[in-house]
Amino acid sequence: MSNIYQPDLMTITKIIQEAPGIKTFHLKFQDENVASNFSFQTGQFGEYSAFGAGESTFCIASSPTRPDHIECCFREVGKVTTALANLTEGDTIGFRGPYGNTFPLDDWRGKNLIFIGGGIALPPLRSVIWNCLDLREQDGRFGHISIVYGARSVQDLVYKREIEEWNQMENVTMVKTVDPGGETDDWDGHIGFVPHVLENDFKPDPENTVAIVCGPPIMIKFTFEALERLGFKQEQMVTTLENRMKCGLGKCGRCNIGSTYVCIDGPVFTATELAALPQEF
Amino acid sequence: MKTATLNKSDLGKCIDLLVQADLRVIAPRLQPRLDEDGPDAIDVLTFTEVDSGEGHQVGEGLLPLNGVKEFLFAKHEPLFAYEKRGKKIEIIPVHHEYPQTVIIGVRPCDAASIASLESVFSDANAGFEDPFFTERRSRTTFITYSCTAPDASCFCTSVNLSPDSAKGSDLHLTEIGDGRLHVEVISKAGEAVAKQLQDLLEGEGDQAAREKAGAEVSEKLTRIRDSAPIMDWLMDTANFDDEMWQRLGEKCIGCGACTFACPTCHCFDIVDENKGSKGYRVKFWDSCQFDHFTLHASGHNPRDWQYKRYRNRFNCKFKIYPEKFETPGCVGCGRCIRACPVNLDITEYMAEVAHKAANPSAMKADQDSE
Amino acid sequence: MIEEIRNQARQLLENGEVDVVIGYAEGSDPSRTTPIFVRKAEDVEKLIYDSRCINSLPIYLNKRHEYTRKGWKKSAIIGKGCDIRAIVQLIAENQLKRDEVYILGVPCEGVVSHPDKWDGSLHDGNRASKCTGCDVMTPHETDFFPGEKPEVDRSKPYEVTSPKVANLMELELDKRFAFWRTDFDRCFKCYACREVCPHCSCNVCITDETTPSWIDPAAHKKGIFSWHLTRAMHLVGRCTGCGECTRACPMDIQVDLFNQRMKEVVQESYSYKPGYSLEDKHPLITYKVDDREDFIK
Amino acid sequence: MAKIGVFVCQCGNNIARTVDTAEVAKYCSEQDGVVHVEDYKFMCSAPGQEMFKKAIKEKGLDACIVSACSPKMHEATFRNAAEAAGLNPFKVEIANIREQCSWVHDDKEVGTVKSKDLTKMMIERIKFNKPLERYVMPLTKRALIVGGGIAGIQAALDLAQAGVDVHIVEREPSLGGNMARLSETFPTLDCSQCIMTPRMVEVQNHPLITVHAYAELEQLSGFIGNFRARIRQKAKFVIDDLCTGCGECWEKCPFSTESEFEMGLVKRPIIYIPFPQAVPTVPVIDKTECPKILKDKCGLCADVCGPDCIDFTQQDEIKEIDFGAIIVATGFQLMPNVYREYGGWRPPHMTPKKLTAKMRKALPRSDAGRLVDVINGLEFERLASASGPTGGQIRRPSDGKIPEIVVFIACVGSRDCNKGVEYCSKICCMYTAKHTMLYQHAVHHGKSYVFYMDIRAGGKGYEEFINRAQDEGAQYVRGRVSRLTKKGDRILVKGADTLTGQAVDVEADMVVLATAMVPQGDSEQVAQTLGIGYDKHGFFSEQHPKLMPVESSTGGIFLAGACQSVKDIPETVSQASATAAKVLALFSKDEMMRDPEVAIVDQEKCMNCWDCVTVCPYLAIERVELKDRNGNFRKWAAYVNPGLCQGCGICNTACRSKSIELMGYTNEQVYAQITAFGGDII
Amino acid sequence: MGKKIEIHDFEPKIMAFVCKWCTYSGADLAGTSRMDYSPNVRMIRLPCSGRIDPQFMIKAFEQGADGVFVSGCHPGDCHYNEGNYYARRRNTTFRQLLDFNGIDIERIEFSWISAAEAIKWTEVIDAFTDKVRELGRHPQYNDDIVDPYAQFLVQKKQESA
Repeated sequence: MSNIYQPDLMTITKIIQEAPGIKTFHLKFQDENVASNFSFQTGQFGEYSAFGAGESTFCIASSPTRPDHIECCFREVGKVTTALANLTEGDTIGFRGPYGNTFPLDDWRGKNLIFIGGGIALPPLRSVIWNCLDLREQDGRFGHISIVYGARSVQDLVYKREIEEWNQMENVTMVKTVDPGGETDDWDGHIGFVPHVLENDFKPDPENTVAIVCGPPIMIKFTFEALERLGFKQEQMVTTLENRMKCGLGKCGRCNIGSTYVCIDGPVFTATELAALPQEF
Repeated sequence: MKTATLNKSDLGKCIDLLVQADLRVIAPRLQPRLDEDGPDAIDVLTFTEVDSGEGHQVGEGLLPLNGVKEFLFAKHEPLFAYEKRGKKIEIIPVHHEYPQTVIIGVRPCDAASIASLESVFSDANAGFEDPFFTERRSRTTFITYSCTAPDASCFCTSVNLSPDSAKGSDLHLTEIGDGRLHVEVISKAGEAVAKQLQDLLEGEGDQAAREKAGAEVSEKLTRIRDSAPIMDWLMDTANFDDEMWQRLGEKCIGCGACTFACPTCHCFDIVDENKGSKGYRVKFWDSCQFDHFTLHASGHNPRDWQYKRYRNRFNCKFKIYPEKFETPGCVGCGRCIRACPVNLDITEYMAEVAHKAANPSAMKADQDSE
Repeated sequence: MIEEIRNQARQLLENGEVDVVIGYAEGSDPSRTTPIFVRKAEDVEKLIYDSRCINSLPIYLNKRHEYTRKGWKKSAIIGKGCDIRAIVQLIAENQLKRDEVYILGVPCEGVVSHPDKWDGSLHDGNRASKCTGCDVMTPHETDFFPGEKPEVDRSKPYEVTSPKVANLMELELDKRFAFWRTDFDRCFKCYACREVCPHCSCNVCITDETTPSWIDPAAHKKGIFSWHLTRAMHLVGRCTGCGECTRACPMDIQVDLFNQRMKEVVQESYSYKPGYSLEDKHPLITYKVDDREDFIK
Repeated sequence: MAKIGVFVCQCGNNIARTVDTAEVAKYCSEQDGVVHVEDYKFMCSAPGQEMFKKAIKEKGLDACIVSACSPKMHEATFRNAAEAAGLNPFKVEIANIREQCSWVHDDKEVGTVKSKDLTKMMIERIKFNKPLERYVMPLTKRALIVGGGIAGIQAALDLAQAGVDVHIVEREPSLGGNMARLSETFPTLDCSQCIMTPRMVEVQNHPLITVHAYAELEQLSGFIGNFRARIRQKAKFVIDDLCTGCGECWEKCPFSTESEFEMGLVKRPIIYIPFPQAVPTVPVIDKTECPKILKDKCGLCADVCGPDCIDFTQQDEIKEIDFGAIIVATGFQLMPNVYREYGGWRPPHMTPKKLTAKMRKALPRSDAGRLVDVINGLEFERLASASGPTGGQIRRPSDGKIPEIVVFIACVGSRDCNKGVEYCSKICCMYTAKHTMLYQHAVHHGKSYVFYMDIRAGGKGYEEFINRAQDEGAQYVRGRVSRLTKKGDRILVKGADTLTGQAVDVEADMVVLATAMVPQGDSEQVAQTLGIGYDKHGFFSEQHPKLMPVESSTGGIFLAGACQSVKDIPETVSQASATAAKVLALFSKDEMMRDPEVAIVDQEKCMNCWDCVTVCPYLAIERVELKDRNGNFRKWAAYVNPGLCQGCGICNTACRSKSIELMGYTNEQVYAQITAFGGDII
Repeated sequence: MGKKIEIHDFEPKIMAFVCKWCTYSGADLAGTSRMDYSPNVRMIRLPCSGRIDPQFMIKAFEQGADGVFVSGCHPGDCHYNEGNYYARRRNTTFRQLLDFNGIDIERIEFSWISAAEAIKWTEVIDAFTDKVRELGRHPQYNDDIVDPYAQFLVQKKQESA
């Protein structure tokens, strides 16, 4: 009998301090069998355990096109994340997953993509960004790729090196912004909230474009509104939700929005799907 | 379907036989009481593991306080143990050796609830099977017993069940007068149990008497609602923000008694219980009525008001279950009504919704005029 | 009596003196009543009061119900004596300000111990044990009281302990333990006892604490024991004896016996009764140099 | 996971004898989070500490356990070493395997197992140790002295001579206190005024000392190093700066009332200085008696005043001054009630007008039944004082007759919890002996009797002094006096001699009661104003009876003199100097370092029941309003002032919502220790 | 010195919560004076007996302690003036609560031990250990708790046997 609640063990191979209180883990399965049978798609999430503290839900922040390890990125807020943050390289954590649905990459063929993220919500986007960049490299299946990313202040920006990398890339437009008051003297990006910068400074063309939004609920709401004003249609807007979860298996009953379980039916939703749901997220 | 009759007075012997057959038997029983407890004292009827038929309350009283839920979906379930050794961790699986169990004296509503739980925990739900539930389920036989006297809080007929329903049952007993019971074998497991009891079973049952008895009890139910329009009304997202949710739900104090007493509520939480460098992960009941249930780490809470939590519970019973699992989420046992300290009554919600569903324009006008 | 209360409530609402009147209304079946928030003067007719009104309404005054209380600057509340004790205790603990609440006191003859025991009248067979020897049937702290308030001598310790406490104390230790073990076996930690308690007002309950997890949240024996011990310990010298915890328990565990016992202990040891003075400090945060220490080596 | 280093010390053979340290080290190395283990002969030695530092640096340890002797011995040593190696000192814990294992258990196996457990418990605990930073607090280098008696004067001079800015608040119009009342002092019989007044003048003239005479401390806020005092300068109706102290006014004043300084033995004018040598020599007008102020009649003093410094419109003035430390020297009074018990009629030296109407009524008003010639020690001092009302002649108050027979009764009100206080007032034996001598010197033919319980004369030259008194004619009778009654113009003293077992009746011309020393009547109120502890008698409590006898329970407030307990002058002076030394030590740094092991509040969790505020012995917890981003009130919450917190953790336990954590002893740390205990010991 | 360690069938686990000013120092003095006492006790050092939360005691019992020992400065000697008075009240009520629950309060000992009372410390600890040893394993808190880890241990033991 297999126990769906029992995690597989993974070793932390590398830890990167992204920002104060935010860390990235590189993880590898300890069991070869598990490693060889494991696969995931972008957008999916997992349950990470710090033994002795419990489990916490984060998306898989790495791209399935780079399968040698998986990454997760989290902020130290609760008991589990604090316990995770106290781990060092070489330590063991538990992993269950992958769970949930994926970004509909096939639907995006031939389209321009805009990734819009705020704060700690870049990790889920990072997975799909690299996935799309890698796929575009392979067969040019996507058009132009833009990334709009904002955080409260410069030091809260995560993946600073990759932001620079994307900034340097040709045919990638990187728009970075910080909230007013969060800038430093040498800040070369925008200043303002993400929806505002998007609408007033970046002004993307909705034509043949898909916008992928990730962030806190309030940001998603305002960004969708901004996009609609720019002429985006609901089916052109995709987001991923991060409701509180315990099991990730559609059983523990806390991530539901109406009869939609974010852990099974999500976490990726189009704006159309969201609009059909009760407004309780 | 095989039928037979059984003397009601032989129920104790039935239990004895089952115990002798090395089965774990769970039957309703009164909890022991101290003498002269004063006027507060009340009889406490619960399903308990018994080792003989003595003092059983099968067919007596109405509903035991606990449903049969806790015998399948344990209120506390260790998932596995672990031990930390430096950087390494060893996971020690839990051994599942659940005894073959018979639960006797289950009321039809409780029996029906098992199907609802099964739909959540079986692999039919997104392909994930809760091994603890399904293992227990496969080793448990339910002997149900038709209700003879519903109380004021019962409303099973409102959710398409009846006091004599055999849904979810393996072996079904109905009183047909003269101290006789009509016995129906519903499933294979029931047949196996019936075999153990065959010395006590006699001839054929009396189908007509059984139906008559059932119908008589149904008529005694006072809370009769039509649940059919409820789901349709709930499906309309606009109604999600209807004024009734707050009006009816504001007195809710979020105690969670309804969810814990409910035979179909299945929410749980998982934590690690740690002792130094080892411990175990445990799954235990939780409730959607608690404020931190949906609280995000960021401090955002999608269900910040208590009435929203109760709205979720109502939706869960009448929309999510039917829509997602195609089973009713409510079996009309009335435990939540009895348990509620502030008399929040799910049937009032049902009535309100049914009324709104029946008179959409009238309600609209009402609101406009306000 | 209720007419006078209704009139006063109507006046308060009409004058805009209070935003809401918290009271009792008929419940969904004849033996039950339910809390009601009356916001409009015309709705005061819904208010009732009789021996079925068991609920302790002050729990709605607790800060925990901040969302329900949103927009209530001042509320009027119908209070029987024991509830007013709870209100007083809330004020003493700074969970409520005296001027935020208008107390409509009711003369109380006792309440029924359980709705199921209601047979149309109150008598010795169904009166809650907390009402025996109650000294606040004429409430002590009110803004409005129908009729004249008779003088009541409240200096003596009140005797409202359930006979069951004495029964239990007479048992041998292991029998007493066995009694609780059977009761606690039923507990599934729904925390209804916590949520109905007018005095549980922490933003984060100690049992929801994870750093550290004081009480194992799972409903196993240790977790259940620890929870009930902690709950009782937190209420030492604060519990005003409304008995709601027992009534709310869906498993009919008599958790308030703990509180009643502790009330006895506090009264014996420190001659303290909670809920009578707005300035009270409960006995665990005060001390006397010559407190009893007969158990200390 | 944490990188923990464990250092097991053998302590020569002290630990190694009954603890297998190698085994302990091996066990620790297997523990979760432990990356480095040492087993060494003397961890506290210089090479041991070097090894400790090296390991921290090279292995990048983020926490260290030293399994060695009691933390009382070397916690500071290793914390300092850690700090030197760049590790936060509060990430070092000591597992006590010497005092708790090797020295108390003979069996090596037992000692080893217990050592493992203790170390393991610490390993689990230290995972939750937070790096703590010491608080740096600003420091106001100005001291406030409450009370201008000998204690206050001594402390002020000591501090000022060391260059500290000092303020003295004295509620009477002059410095001097009780000592100024004394005639001569034991055991040398030198004149009190003679040694006192020069010091008072020195205070007055010292540039660093500011005297606030006729002023009271009204409120004190802040904490050690940062107090703010609200001082009420009571209206003197005389302009300080203009007054020359010529004395015209008080000599001309036509009205009079009982003199407080003279214990009511004589009258004083309404505009007055308490005694001729008063410092400052600025008179004050008693506004409760002055007809000009009460009824707008008279005003003679203003007419005669040359510099024109009388101002009847003067108001009380409030001064707010910052201080870094406070010395409380409010002194004592003689027990008022016992005095009445023995038939005396005068209230305590604070004069009847300060009594309530009810008390006034209770006092005998007429001659009937009152014993005018029963006086207390301080009154006797005034009678014996050369500057006193009788010019040093001992005359009894009723008729001015020189008393032929004087009875001195010791222990009046002391050592008897039924009639007074249970403690010994300590100085009475000595001053009674002194009184007999003063009396014998003044009235050579007089006869003095002393009724006493025991003679307590532990001090340099004290026992000799008692002997001398006896030699000089005082008759000591061991026994108590049962009652005093009036007999003609004499007082019949009914007593007993417990040594002979016989009743002793003496007809005395005058009776002097050696009344118990008690704190000032308002000492509890003062203690509450200052936020310091006091005992059931009203004496201020010292921080520790043995080791911190001059510190009050609140940091930065020190106690000098009889306000803390009964004392004679030398003791008072030495304590006063001790407080000065404490203040100087506090002021020796430019800013204050505070131990970070203080309580902090999780203000979001706080449910503001203020239980913590109630229990805090140091008044360190404040109620603060939390605001949202827009500055609107959001909620109340407790805040622990780290300057005041002493780290006892009482609030932590009292907090039901567990929103207070005592740094260094957090719930998680203790919890980890408990769980480690349960987890591995089988 | 030199008390023979007796081997008993059951050795209780005793958790001691002590104040660092008085009792911990008293225990230190017992060490410095080479006094022998029962090795069953494990001390947790806290600033004051007023810091001893009943929660700690509950947790200690939960974690398998057979006895809990609480100690601080004598009344009036508290380093923080009044912490031990609060501790006294808390324990008075907590003991009554446990008693009402049917838990043997003989398993909780409260004692005032000053820094000088090393002899008292050893005597009280020895007496308490003996008493708890007599009482045996704490039945109320340690029976039939589903502990997979314990199950695993038992199984391992059986396998190896």
